[in-house]
Amino acid sequence: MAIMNIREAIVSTLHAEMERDSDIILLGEDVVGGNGTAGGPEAIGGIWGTSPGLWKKFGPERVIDTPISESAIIGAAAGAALSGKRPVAELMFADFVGVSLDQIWNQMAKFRYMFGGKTKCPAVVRLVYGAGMQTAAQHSQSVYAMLTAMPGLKVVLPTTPADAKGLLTEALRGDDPVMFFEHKTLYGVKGEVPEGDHRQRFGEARVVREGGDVTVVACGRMVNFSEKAADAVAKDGIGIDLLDLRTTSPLDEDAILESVEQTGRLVVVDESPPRCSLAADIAAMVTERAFTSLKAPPAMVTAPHSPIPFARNLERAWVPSPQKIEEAVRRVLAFR
Amino acid sequence: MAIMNIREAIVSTLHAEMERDSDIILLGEDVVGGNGTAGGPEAIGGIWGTSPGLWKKFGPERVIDTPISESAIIGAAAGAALSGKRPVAELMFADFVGVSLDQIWNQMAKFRYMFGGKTKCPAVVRLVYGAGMQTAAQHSQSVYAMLTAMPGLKVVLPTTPADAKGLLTEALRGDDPVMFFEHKTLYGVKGEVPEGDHRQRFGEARVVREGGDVTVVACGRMVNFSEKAADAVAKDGIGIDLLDLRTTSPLDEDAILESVEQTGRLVVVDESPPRCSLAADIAAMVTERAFTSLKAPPAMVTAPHSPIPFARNLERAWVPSPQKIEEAVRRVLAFR
Amino acid sequence: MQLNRDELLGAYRRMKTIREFEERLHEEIKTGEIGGFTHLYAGQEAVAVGICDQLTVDDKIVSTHRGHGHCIAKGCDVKGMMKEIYGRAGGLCKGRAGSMHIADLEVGMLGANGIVGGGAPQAVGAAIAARIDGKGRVGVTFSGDGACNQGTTFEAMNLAVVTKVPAIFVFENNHYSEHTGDAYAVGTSKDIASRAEGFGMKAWRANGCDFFETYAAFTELLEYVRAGNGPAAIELDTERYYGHFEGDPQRYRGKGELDRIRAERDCLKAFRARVTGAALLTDADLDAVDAEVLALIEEAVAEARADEQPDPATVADDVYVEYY
Amino acid sequence: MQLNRDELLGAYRRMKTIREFEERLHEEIKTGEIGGFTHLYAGQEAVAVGICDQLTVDDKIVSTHRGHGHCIAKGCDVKGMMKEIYGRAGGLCKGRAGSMHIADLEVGMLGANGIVGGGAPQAVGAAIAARIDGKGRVGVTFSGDGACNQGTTFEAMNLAVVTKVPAIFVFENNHYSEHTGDAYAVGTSKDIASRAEGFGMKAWRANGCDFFETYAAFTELLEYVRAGNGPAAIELDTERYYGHFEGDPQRYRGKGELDRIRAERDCLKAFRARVTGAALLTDADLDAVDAEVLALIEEAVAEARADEQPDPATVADDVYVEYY
Ligand SMILES: Cc1ncc(C[n+]2csc(CCOP(=O)(O)OP(=O)(O)O)c2C)c(N)n1
Ligand SMILES: Cc1ncc(C[n+]2csc(CCOP(=O)(O)OP(=O)(O)O)c2C)c(N)n1
Ligand SMILES: [Mg+2]
Ligand SMILES: [Mg+2]
Repeated sequence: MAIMNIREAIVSTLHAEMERDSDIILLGEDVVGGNGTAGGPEAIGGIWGTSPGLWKKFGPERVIDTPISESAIIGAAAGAALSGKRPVAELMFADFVGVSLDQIWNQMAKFRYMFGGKTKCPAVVRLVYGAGMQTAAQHSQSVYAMLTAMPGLKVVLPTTPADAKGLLTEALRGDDPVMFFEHKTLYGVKGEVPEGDHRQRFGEARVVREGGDVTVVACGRMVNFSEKAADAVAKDGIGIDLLDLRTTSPLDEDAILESVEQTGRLVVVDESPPRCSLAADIAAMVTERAFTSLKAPPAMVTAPHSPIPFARNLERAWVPSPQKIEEAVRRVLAFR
Repeated sequence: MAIMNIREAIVSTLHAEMERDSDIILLGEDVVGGNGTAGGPEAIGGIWGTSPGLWKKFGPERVIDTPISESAIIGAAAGAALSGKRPVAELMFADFVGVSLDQIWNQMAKFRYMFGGKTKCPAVVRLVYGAGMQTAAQHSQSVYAMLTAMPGLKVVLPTTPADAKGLLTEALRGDDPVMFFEHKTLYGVKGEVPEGDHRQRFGEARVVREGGDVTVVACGRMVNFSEKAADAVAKDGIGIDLLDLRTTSPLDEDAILESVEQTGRLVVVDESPPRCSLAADIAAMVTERAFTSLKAPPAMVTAPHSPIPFARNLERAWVPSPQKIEEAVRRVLAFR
Repeated sequence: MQLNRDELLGAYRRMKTIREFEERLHEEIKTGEIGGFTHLYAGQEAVAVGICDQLTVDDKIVSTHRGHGHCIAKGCDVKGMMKEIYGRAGGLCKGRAGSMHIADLEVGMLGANGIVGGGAPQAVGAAIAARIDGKGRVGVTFSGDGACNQGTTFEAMNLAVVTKVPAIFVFENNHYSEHTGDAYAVGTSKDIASRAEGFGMKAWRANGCDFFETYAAFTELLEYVRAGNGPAAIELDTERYYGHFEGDPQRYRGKGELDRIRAERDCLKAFRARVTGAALLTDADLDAVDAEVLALIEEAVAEARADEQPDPATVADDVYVEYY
Repeated sequence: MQLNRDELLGAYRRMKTIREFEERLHEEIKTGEIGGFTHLYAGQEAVAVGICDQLTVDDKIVSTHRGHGHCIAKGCDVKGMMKEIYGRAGGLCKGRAGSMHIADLEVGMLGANGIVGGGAPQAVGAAIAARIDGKGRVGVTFSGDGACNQGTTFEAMNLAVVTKVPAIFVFENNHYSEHTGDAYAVGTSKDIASRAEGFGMKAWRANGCDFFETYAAFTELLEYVRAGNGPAAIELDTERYYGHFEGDPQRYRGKGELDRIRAERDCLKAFRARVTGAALLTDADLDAVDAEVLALIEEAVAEARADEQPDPATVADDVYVEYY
């Protein structure tokens, strides 16, 4: 076990996997950085620092800086994947699915099905997402619900360095298009990472803690916020089953249902506006499948139905907070 | 009252409103048709025939044929709306939000909020959607859930000629961006349309029938399918409260809740895959707000988690059918 | 360019196969048995064949909504295609694709595409892959005069120039995008190819109704690209003989236009005149091919009609390779 | 071009205001009180002012992520901007926008934009509106050398040419998009403007660090567009003095590059030299402006710091005009 943060886990996994498999290629804006400048390639990498050293090691044919052309980036990844490669395409901000959605949704995601199951499209799209850095309405969104809704895509959101490694490795060895979400506030989160080969199967939620009174389901940064809420209610002897989904497509329905069957009470935490959200998705699924186990209506803790504001205090008010999660936990417990 | 079909209701409303308000302009691919050809403008209109005569009446400055550039179409509409016009932009297929999402989601929808409430963006985007004509994976999708999730947009789906007129008029007189969905199989649906000024407020579901035993909530073509299911169960004395949402954003929560409080049983019908869907949205909302009224878990009748296939029988298997709705009604009734 | 007898016969056979496939579909569609949108390629055969005849199976092409011609030229099974268009279980894509999404990766055909402009970046991806593989392979995208206005097409051209990969942009200018003329919708100082030149790409131009001219121009282009000089473009002036899709009343056409283009701009007639004139092939040679092709199409239709429908229970299969 | 004394003083004041606004922000950001991404415009002032000084309030501009200069040049309230960047209640957009989304429709500034290329089609929309209104107004979009590679930018140029509307594409080539050079990322046979020419647009080119050259070129362009000749483009060779955003270590710069561009390509210095050389204004005139500007910025910062934060209870307000 090595101690590293999520950024380091991603970088080292990319290095290891690209070494192992020469079909893996990387493309995106500034994934090299410095091209066409006096400083030269790798003078400075992308703004998230998640690809240093790759160009030097694997060369310009496998590590490709692109113009600001997200549709072309994702489309090129799709075409390369159909041509035997395993591209990793980087969207500097997940919000840029706005300018590239067609290639994700109508192309990558659908090839296998449309073409009669005779092909595969093993592409990984890395998307940097989430609020918390005052990056405002167009650079802070959590678009995982939109992509979870799309058949053909897998949607992955690591919250620990170990999972960052395990899930990215799994993504790179699998044969389906994977949307790999990296929360911009979590890059610095440190933790133990298993050495050597480490794959984390998709569709297996992580049991963050077991408490038995209320089931809290979360992903991304909301896992950490839920832990804070769990700590807060623990003082009153309330025990939380906290599940980190790890992947929202596939979804570990069994783990959620198993816990809810015990607790009878569910809180879903989702860093996004409420409508047609992952929170609603999970609440509805649980209600449909575990209705008789429910002692209280599932509570959804989401952001409001509004874009994300810039001002620090407004942004804080927008993001679901540990306090709001705590309130929801107490609310479902108090329900009779 | 005149009898006309949905297509005619849309065309006549566009004519009437453009006459009434010289700020309304129309842009899209082949909304004129014939430009740059021997046949000349309006030699033939768009493939859905929803804009004939407009160019002739209102001229090329207000009725604008565009190249195949959906981002530019929607973006131009956004810019025109910020400049005092009321643009109507046409997406020939709703699936083309894939190539224009940014202008809808990150631009139009967010201007008012981002700019501190000091502006408005009164644009209408017309989107032709839905399965049923074997138009396959990239031309048949019902993308209303994706857009319903986006704060700042209103989402409208008429199912009758009267509502087509009433809702389109409302859209054109309102000050927010409206996504106006037209189901490709419903253009020929006939009905009575009120003469003169007819506005249908958003957020007011249409009570299609009242039966008292089970609440069925639907939109678009699924309303018609639900009527068939309601007819089928009526033979067994089962009465359906059928609600046609008319708009999914805003959502008429009150009408849904009122009915469920009486029936205790809910079926939501949604022409789209199940994940993060409108079906889940409504099921979760109802569970959260009317938990104690529920006698059975809300049932969601959706398409499977797959793209839309081409073959006629496969497409039929994909689309939620009257039979599946009927089964769901019987299932929630049988639940103890 | 010296094509031998077999090559000439092959080219003619492929062009004729496309033509008859489309002419027959035009009739079949009237029966109401074929659903969805069908965009016929008849009239443009010299482009698909003039280009694909020079590609290997390892070269990739990405096609459009009007893809039958590209499919046949690149080697897709004609009977599998007909079954596909009929929505049958034995279709090349099991009836999931229909006319608009036919693909066969085994012959390097990465897919027709219902999204105009959707394929262009994918061809750049194929070219990125080809360069890594280092065997001189190319990625080709076909785009119409309408598709050349999509942002993706421009982005793809720019990306190809920046990365210097062996991507080829084939612009099939049939002068219409749906019901609108290229004279209206294509903003240009000159033509479509000149926009590729604006990106710093070398571009060729040819008469796309003349197989030999198309072939020769593409030979030069292909040599240039295979030699590692980066991407290139070619614009082909061509014609479509039918409506945008089946059902289009075509009121945008000029008077007598369809008769004129059938009479004056028919790649099959021109091919026949040229090869018989130069005594490379005889009318009898070509007539024999015609007969074979007609028989093949007849069989394809019969087999498609006879084939069973897909099993509705499979409707949600094959969405993923593995979904746990 | 004959600018009178007031016009010259005004232009200088606006350029200087932008410069000092940015220089001061560069310092303020170090305090940690300003969050998010801030992209400074310092170095490019002659572009914003050379262009916006010739526009009326009814002409619309659409800006970029690097928008402060365009805002100030178009007449946005400087104190309101500073408050906005500080995320205060009194900000021009109530603290919702921050640096990246400042807009003020009352002065015809339709918004900075966090999405690179997002604004270009909007300017075409403004131009469509302007043509209908028939008063010779224009819609202007600013795009960087990076933004000129986005599909939306190309689509917008094409749409403008096709519709012949008074849209103006201003390409500010500061030679970097984030950490990548234009020499790498812009595929072109010549320059950015030549791509506009490929679309059939008339294009101008000028030294964007020279106010007078920029002004003069834009005068010609604007006359051409206002006269109803359709869209036009201008490429301006300019420099950014700071990193891509605040915090950028700028290791991609050449040795001494920042010193050199500050020394040799400073629009303010060049302006001063020119107007004092020609005895149009005196150093004292300009020094007085400098002092006023510094005082204004000082006040703006003080007021921004003192202003209250937005009320968190308003977080979901103003999403719609009306939502029933
Ligand atoms: C993104 C997108 N926009 C619009 C359409 C509808 N559409 C299908 S084909 C077509 C015209 C295409 O013209 P062109 O590229 O010239 O090809 P051609 O039909 O002439 O072969 C249009 C507008 C589409 N399928 N995809
Ligand atoms: C669609 C999109 N892609 C990428 C980015 C990230 N990004 C912000 S600014 C920028 C560089 C822009 O370069 P340029 O257009 O030259 O403008 P400059 O920064 O030089 O003013 C990039 C890549 C973005 N904001 N939007
Ligand atoms: Mg065409
Ligand atoms: Mg730049």
